[in-house]
Amino acid sequence: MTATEIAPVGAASPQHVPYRPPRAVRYGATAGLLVLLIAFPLVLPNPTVTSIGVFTMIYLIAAIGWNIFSGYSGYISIGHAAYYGIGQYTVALITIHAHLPGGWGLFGLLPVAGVVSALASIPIGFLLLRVRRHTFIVLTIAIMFILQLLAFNLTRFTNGSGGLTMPFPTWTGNFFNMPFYYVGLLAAVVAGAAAWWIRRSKYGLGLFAIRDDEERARGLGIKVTRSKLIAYAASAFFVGIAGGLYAPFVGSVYPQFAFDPTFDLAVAVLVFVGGIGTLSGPVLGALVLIPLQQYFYLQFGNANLYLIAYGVLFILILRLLPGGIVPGVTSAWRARLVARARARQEDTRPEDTGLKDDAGQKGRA
Amino acid sequence: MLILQAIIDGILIGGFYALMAAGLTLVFGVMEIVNFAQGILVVLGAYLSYALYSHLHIDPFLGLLITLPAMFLVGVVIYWTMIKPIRRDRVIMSLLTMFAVGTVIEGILDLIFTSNLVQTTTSYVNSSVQIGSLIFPEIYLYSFAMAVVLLSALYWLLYRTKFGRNLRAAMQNPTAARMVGIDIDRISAFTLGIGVSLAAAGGMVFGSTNSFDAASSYDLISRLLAIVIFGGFGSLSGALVASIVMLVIEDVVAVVWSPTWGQTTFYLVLILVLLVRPQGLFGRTAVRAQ
Amino acid sequence: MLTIAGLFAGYGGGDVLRGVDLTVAQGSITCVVGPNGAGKSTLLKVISGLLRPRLGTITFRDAPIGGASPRRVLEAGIVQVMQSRNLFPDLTVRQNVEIGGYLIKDQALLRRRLDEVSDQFPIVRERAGERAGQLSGGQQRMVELARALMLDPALVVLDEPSMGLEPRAAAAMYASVRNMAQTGRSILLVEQNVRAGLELATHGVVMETGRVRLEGTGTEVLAHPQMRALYLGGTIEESGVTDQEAAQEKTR
Amino acid sequence: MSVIQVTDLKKSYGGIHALSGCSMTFEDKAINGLIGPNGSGKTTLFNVITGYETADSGQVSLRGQDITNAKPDEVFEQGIGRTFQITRIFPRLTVLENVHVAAQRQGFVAQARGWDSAAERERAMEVLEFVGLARLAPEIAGDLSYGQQKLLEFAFITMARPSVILLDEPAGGVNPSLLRHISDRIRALNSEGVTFIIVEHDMEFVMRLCDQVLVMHQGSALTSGPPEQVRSDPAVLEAYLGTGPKEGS
Repeated sequence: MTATEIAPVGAASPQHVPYRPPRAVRYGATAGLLVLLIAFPLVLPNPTVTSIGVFTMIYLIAAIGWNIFSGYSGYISIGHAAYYGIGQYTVALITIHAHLPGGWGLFGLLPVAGVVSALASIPIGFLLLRVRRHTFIVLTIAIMFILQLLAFNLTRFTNGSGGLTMPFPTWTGNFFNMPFYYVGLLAAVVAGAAAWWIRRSKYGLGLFAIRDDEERARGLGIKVTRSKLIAYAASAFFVGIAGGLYAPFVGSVYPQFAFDPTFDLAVAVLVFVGGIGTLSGPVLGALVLIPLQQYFYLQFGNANLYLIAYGVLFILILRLLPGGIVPGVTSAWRARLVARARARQEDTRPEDTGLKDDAGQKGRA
Repeated sequence: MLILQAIIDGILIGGFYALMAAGLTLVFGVMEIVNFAQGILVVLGAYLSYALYSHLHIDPFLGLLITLPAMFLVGVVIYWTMIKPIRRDRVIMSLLTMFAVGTVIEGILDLIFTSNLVQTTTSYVNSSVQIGSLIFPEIYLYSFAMAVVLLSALYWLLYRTKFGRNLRAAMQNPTAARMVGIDIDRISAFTLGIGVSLAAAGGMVFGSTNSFDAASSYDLISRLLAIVIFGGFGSLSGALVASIVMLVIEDVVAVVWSPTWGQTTFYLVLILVLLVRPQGLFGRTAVRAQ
Repeated sequence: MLTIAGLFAGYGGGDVLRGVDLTVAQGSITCVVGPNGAGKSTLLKVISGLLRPRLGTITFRDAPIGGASPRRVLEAGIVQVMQSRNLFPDLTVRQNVEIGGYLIKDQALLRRRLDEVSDQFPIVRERAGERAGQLSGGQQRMVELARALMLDPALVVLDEPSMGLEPRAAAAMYASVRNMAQTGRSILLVEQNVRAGLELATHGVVMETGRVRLEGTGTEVLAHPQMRALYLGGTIEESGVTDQEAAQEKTR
Repeated sequence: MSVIQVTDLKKSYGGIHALSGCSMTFEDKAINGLIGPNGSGKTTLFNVITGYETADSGQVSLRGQDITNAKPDEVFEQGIGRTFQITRIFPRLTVLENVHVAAQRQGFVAQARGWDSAAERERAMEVLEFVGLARLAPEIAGDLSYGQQKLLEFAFITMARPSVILLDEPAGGVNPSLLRHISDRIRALNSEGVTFIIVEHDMEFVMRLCDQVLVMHQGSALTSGPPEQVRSDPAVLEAYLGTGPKEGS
């Protein structure tokens, strides 16, 4: 008996309906988006608008970075502000202690901010990744608060609650935001490329396997501890860069804004809304929500009004689209295609497809 | 002497922390929910007491007669609207949902009360009793007494009433509890109500002993979580012991070294404990039989 | 009194029960046996309301209870003793038994039931104040049986009551089960210990791969030549089921 | 020739002895059946051999080399693959991705390369073809039926060409035609020299397929031998049927 003869196995499956749009569409959309993002400040040079652009880039980098760990491996961290803060302090401290002038040179510190964050994340990750599920989530935020307290306490080093002041850049006026925006965009592209590469790699596939069933993955030869730690460090690297860009942009570093719990919330919400574990999810989330948040802030002058909006949005997404917008939309789109393929098939072959209709029940926590 | 004073302060303050932590750990024990909103609910309780005192001149302790039932209701409503509909991946989803609920409450409080720091300054907040060279602020004494009363009431409820028996049954073996006809949803809603009420009671004291705003919730929740992890998720006695131990350590380090380091020690102790025992001090590896 | 017809049920993608037909007669001790994976425990889960059936009916004293909540099943008069970890280890023995009467609102009736059950199971009185977790396995099983009787059920469902018990405790447990039946209750039990279960039973049922394959009095079933084949290879009435099987495969 | 040998393995959980001094020898290049009544310790033995649980005492060796309490990833690298009683696949990955997970590579550069190199992809399609799932390669694994998931798990285990495959109830919940298919695949791989150890309750399946049957009872080895011999051994039936109610007291 050969494989093709057995009846129940995939016998009546319809021709495969893809889960994603075709490659040409995806690449075209990516290129188009990139062109839009490059052109944006040139078309709308108003500083109010471009400053929204800079914040969007900062969160975009962070969201992509966060997703590399939490989205890919399934370990939700709500304490990545730890690395946002480390990135800020790295840039600020080096600038101040090395008496660096404000200017383009400071952007050279971005990779340093990333590396320092990644290095710091290794011992922290080693401690955190001993525990799972809720304890893990809880500890991530605890670590973040420890670092915030250290920033307050090590006054000789960080100037405590007095904060640190960055030198002014050499450029001013309407051009002020531009360098930050483009450097941020460049960093976001690098982060996106890294996220794409990891998603494509054998290593990344291992992370997704860990997300689905960690013990099973271990049993197939995946070094789970090492894999998780590397992803954790990689995400810390990019979040550190986001922090390193923020510090010279706003010109000051304070413990409560460097190690900021609302940053944790914002990043998690962005990625959850867009689609956790997907490549486009963090991008969509950041490009939609951050401008909205900044708009709220400018319009109503209340920094925390967006908290309500974020919270409600987060609840709605968790309830209605637990995977986020991207998977939600694509699976709805696919369901239509499948239904159409089935309808076409009905005429020729009335059997079952061999696939379950309700995919949702199968997901293992 | 300074250290003795610090130890006593730590115990007195630990008392009302125990209230808030007990609420957190109880909710976890019954339904495996990490109530991330507990911090902001404490602040909500603090604001309620503050508003009653500053606008209606109701003494905060007396005001508990209003705030506790009100907050109980808040907990019940949160359960039915937010937690009950969650179908899959409950542990993580409920944690994130509570995180989001907390953010909404924070935003609302921030709108109503702005981010100016306030404090419920009753007449006895700044007065104190002196015995020898030891000083006992009156508010600490009253709040410790209240914590003892409320925790005793909680123990009475859990260990001396039928409801408590049913609740503990649901905690120890949810399936068997369903098999004798216990309605787990009702128990859960009730438990969240109690947990939130305890947060409010703690919040009343917190608001009287500290100046606060909505953002204070982050510091609170991370302390409470540290306490609960230290004591072991779901362990009530663990939470009580951990509250006292943590606050005593904090206060002792604060006088020996500096107040800010006292706070940091809080977390460092937690990390040390977790290095040795990832499941916490009193935590069992498996909290409940599957 | 309990009639099950054409029952299909399972978890996730597959069906564990594939058309179970079963009747528990008034006053009988019906014992279900069968190799592992036959679907015995799943059947009990469906009866007690922990798992919803996909197809088929369950009728108890003329009332349909298929898909009812555990609470409604209890109210209908069926109490189940689960396989293991059935007690609340940190509650006292007395509380454990008392909680079996959770649905009884009348306090006087509750006390009366507690007295009756305590008379029947002396351990409930003797160890009333001890934590249930401290009892031995056999003692715990007795407390579980006592708890099951609090509601004065018409049908008691037992899932592998002898599991983990040493022989003496198992014998005492079987004696209690027989005793229950003598006081007019119907019993439905699932047993791993085939011989013990079938010798106890008035009616034996053999399940295999989600269906009932053999029925008869306990001793008849035990002596059936195909029992060996069932446990050590070969399917019962192999030729007889294929058509039915094919039919059921289509209905899915 | 023995491939896996366990010696005096002990494992207990809170007073219950899941393994109470279990010693057995599994034959190389054979289909070994492992049977026994419920709770006799078969799955625990699997878990100890494959590193998912640690033994309290005793030894596990693979071709004379000690692998006692090695980690699951190390055991896999030694060439021992296993399936689980309740199928454990990666439900949110595609069928093809599932298979590629099992083809791990060593080294940083190899890890950083794309997950489906041409050679691996060919091999992956080959193993999917082998179990008849090739056409479902792009589907999400969690959408497959239960039987298909069993086949998928079986397929990805073979991806890394293990020399020993442990199957935990491959026939459970599988319909008859699929069952025949599974036993054909097992025979085909066995003829290529792969050793199988199969825990299964479907006796017909075991007796038809296995070269050697080992019987466990109460955490240790009861007997072993060719299927017919084991089948007619009265002690085996006794173990399955248990003792009567009166014998204990």
